[in-house]
Amino acid sequence: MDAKEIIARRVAAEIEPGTLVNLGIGLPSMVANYLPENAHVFFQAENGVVGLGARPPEGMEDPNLTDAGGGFVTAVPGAASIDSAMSFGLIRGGHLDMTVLGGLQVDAKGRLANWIIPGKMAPGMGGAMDLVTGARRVIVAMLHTQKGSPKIVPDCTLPVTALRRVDLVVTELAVIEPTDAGLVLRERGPGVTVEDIKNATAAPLIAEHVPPEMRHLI
Amino acid sequence: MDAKEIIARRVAAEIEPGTLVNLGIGLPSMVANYLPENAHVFFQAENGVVGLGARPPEGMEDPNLTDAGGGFVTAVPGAASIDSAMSFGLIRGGHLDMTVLGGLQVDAKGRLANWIIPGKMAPGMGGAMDLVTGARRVIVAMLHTQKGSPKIVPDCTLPVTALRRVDLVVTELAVIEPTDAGLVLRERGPGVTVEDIKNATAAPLIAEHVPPEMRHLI
Amino acid sequence: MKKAMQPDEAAALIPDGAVLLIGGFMGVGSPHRLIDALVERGAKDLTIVNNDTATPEKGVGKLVVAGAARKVVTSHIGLNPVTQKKMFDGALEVELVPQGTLVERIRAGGVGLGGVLTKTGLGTLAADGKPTVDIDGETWLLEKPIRGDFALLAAHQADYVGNLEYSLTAHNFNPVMAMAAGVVIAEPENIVPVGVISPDCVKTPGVLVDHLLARAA
Amino acid sequence: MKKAMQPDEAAALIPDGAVLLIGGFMGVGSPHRLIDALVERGAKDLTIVNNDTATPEKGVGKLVVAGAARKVVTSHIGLNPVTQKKMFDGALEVELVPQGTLVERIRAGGVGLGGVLTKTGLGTLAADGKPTVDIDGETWLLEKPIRGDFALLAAHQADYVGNLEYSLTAHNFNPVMAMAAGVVIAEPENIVPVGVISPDCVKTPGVLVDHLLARAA
Repeated sequence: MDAKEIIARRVAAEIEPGTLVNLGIGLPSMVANYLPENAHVFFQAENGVVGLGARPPEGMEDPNLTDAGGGFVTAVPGAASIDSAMSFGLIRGGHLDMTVLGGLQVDAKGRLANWIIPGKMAPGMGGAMDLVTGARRVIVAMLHTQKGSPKIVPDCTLPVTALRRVDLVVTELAVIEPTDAGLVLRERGPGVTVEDIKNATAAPLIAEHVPPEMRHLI
Repeated sequence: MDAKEIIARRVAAEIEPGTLVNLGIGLPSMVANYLPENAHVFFQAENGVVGLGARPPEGMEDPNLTDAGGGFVTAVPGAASIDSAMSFGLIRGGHLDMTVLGGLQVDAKGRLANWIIPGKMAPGMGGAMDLVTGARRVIVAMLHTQKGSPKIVPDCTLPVTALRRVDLVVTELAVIEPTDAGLVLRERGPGVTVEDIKNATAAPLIAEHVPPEMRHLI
Repeated sequence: MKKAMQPDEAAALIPDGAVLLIGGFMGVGSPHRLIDALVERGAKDLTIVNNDTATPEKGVGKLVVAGAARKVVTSHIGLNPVTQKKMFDGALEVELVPQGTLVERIRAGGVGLGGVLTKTGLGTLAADGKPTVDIDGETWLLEKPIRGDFALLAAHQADYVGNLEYSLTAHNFNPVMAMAAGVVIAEPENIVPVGVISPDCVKTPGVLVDHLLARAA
Repeated sequence: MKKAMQPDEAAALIPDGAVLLIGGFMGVGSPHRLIDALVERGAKDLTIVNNDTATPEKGVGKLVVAGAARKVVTSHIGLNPVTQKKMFDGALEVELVPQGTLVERIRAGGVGLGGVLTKTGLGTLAADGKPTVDIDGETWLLEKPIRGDFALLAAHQADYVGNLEYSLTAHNFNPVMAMAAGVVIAEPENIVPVGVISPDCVKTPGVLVDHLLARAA
């Protein structure tokens, strides 16, 4: 299992039946592949649909039905078209149960940076600031390090996406829960030691006992 | 021609082709009866339709299609259903070309009072405050006096509906335009003298010459 | 998927003292069977947010007549003399709100905005005691968001996911109220299997709706 | 009734320097023929308000590549390297706005509200230089309304009154932009006779639309 698959499978286990979930583009969008049949989850694509479905068969694409990354998708039975005002009304209004987003950095206070590297790369925040501010639960799904450098840092050196503390950070090495006390190590990746995780993390980690390996990776 | 018919016919002449118009309940709603065929006007009912049509034939009413007074109506070809947010978005956003409203009082500053008589009658403002504030043009259609008492007064003694100066006041006796200088008498009712109008009006009226009788009452 | 319930089951979910957003305009687009069930179960001390209190025999008016309401937040009570009488007698608190402001306050509550900045009501009794905000030299009235414990909606057609369609002037406050309450109960005229309603026809996504009333027998 | 026009006639209405609201999300639901006509006529100094600048080959991206824009107000430029290069080179002003804030600012401009009070962006670069408002002890960011000289919309189907229907994820910013510009030009995939679209299917009432583009030949 490669790093991204570990992350996607672990995040999938966080998704509750009957909820409304928004998956960011890239790695977070892989989460949908690992849900059980009949998970009864509605995925929101913030560009305009509640009830996002899988990619359509070749030749059956509709140019008016894409995900937030611009890729062709389908709509599940019971889907609803929504305009951008309704889409962000759902997000900002607390109607979105969970968002899963990628990250450039997460810091000891649980703040996420994921929209700009000043002077170098400025994709823009898109819907990320609304999602982190408004979703009931925010999960960051990202590789633990970027070219060997820790992405979990004492203080974000990149501009933050929101002041709000994210609820969970899932990497290939660890499941980490930001709390009032700091970043608590909840689970280890497959075959990974606490020492491995601490070595790859620049922010202090709280691990009172040896946490279990990740659940639900079958 | 009775007083209300004079008023309704005169207001009808103010309505431009291709515009969006909201008629208040009661006397203002009579205006629609005196428009020429092919007037190309869309009437908004603020309860939820652009393109209000006439009363349906007996037995052909739809309980889901009424005007703001709760009376059964039809929808013209090209009508659109709107919810209350869109309806008042049109009104407040400056998309409504004209509203015609009834009045309890209009004062020398052109301010309208039409929603409450404190301690005695409190129907509530409904959409009137939004209409007077937001419509591009506000016409007050009312009888000139109430049981002999002038309704056009120096200063509203009843709570005003908005600070905005209305654009025109049409009664059975006169057409009056509130301006920076005060209330200007533009037209006289059929067979009415300036003296008659001044006697029935408590606010000062500006009438530099004898204004013409009302136009378009054929 | 939601199992459709009977009006009395729905009314039993709603405790006395709750804040209810109730759709409808002069009773058109109001959830009549839910209202009747609330009257029947003898609900008390409700705060009711609604465009108007209709007439004594119709819509929200019935709840006022039955004495179920402690307070109404509304834009118009002119066609319900019982509301006016109770207000003048001090038996019912009435907060009159301009209609466009009322719907935007509910929308703000539903979509996570901090308030509504409007010109409507400035310089009138409707602005009494309310803050204003100056923006680039212009003054705006700040009106606060409204949310309900429950929203009671009427819809034209639903599916069992809870997606709602509305008809003509029966839309009114329903789509906005669907976003602004802890628990949303919809009373559709008709319910169809999931997948039958085109996504483009859905005005309220089913994820917003908690309970559906079964069709009238 | 509106007479449908050709893209070049529509582009001729739009002067250099105009502020344009342009529908679309990654080019989906963008008025592609209008955009091509603007590129063709060599429009200059435009301010473009749009969700994103798509890709260099698609949607609003083409206007950026053609040098038609002086400024873009947008939430995302990540898939258009030309936008990023021009921004870093100082050849294009880019105002980045959170997506939900962007759509509400346009809505506020369209429905006559004085601004948007949101939590989104508080404590981030997106709040730099912007006022905040304290309401009952909570701090909200005040974001100002946006209006355009023109709104250029894509629609699924129109009638000759100008009523618009949208399809699936091609709704996005179009219905909101339809309310917020001096002149609204819609590019529908199809146009049908008046009376054919059910009032309940209309998402943008025709009274908001000034001009319709004829169907593609």
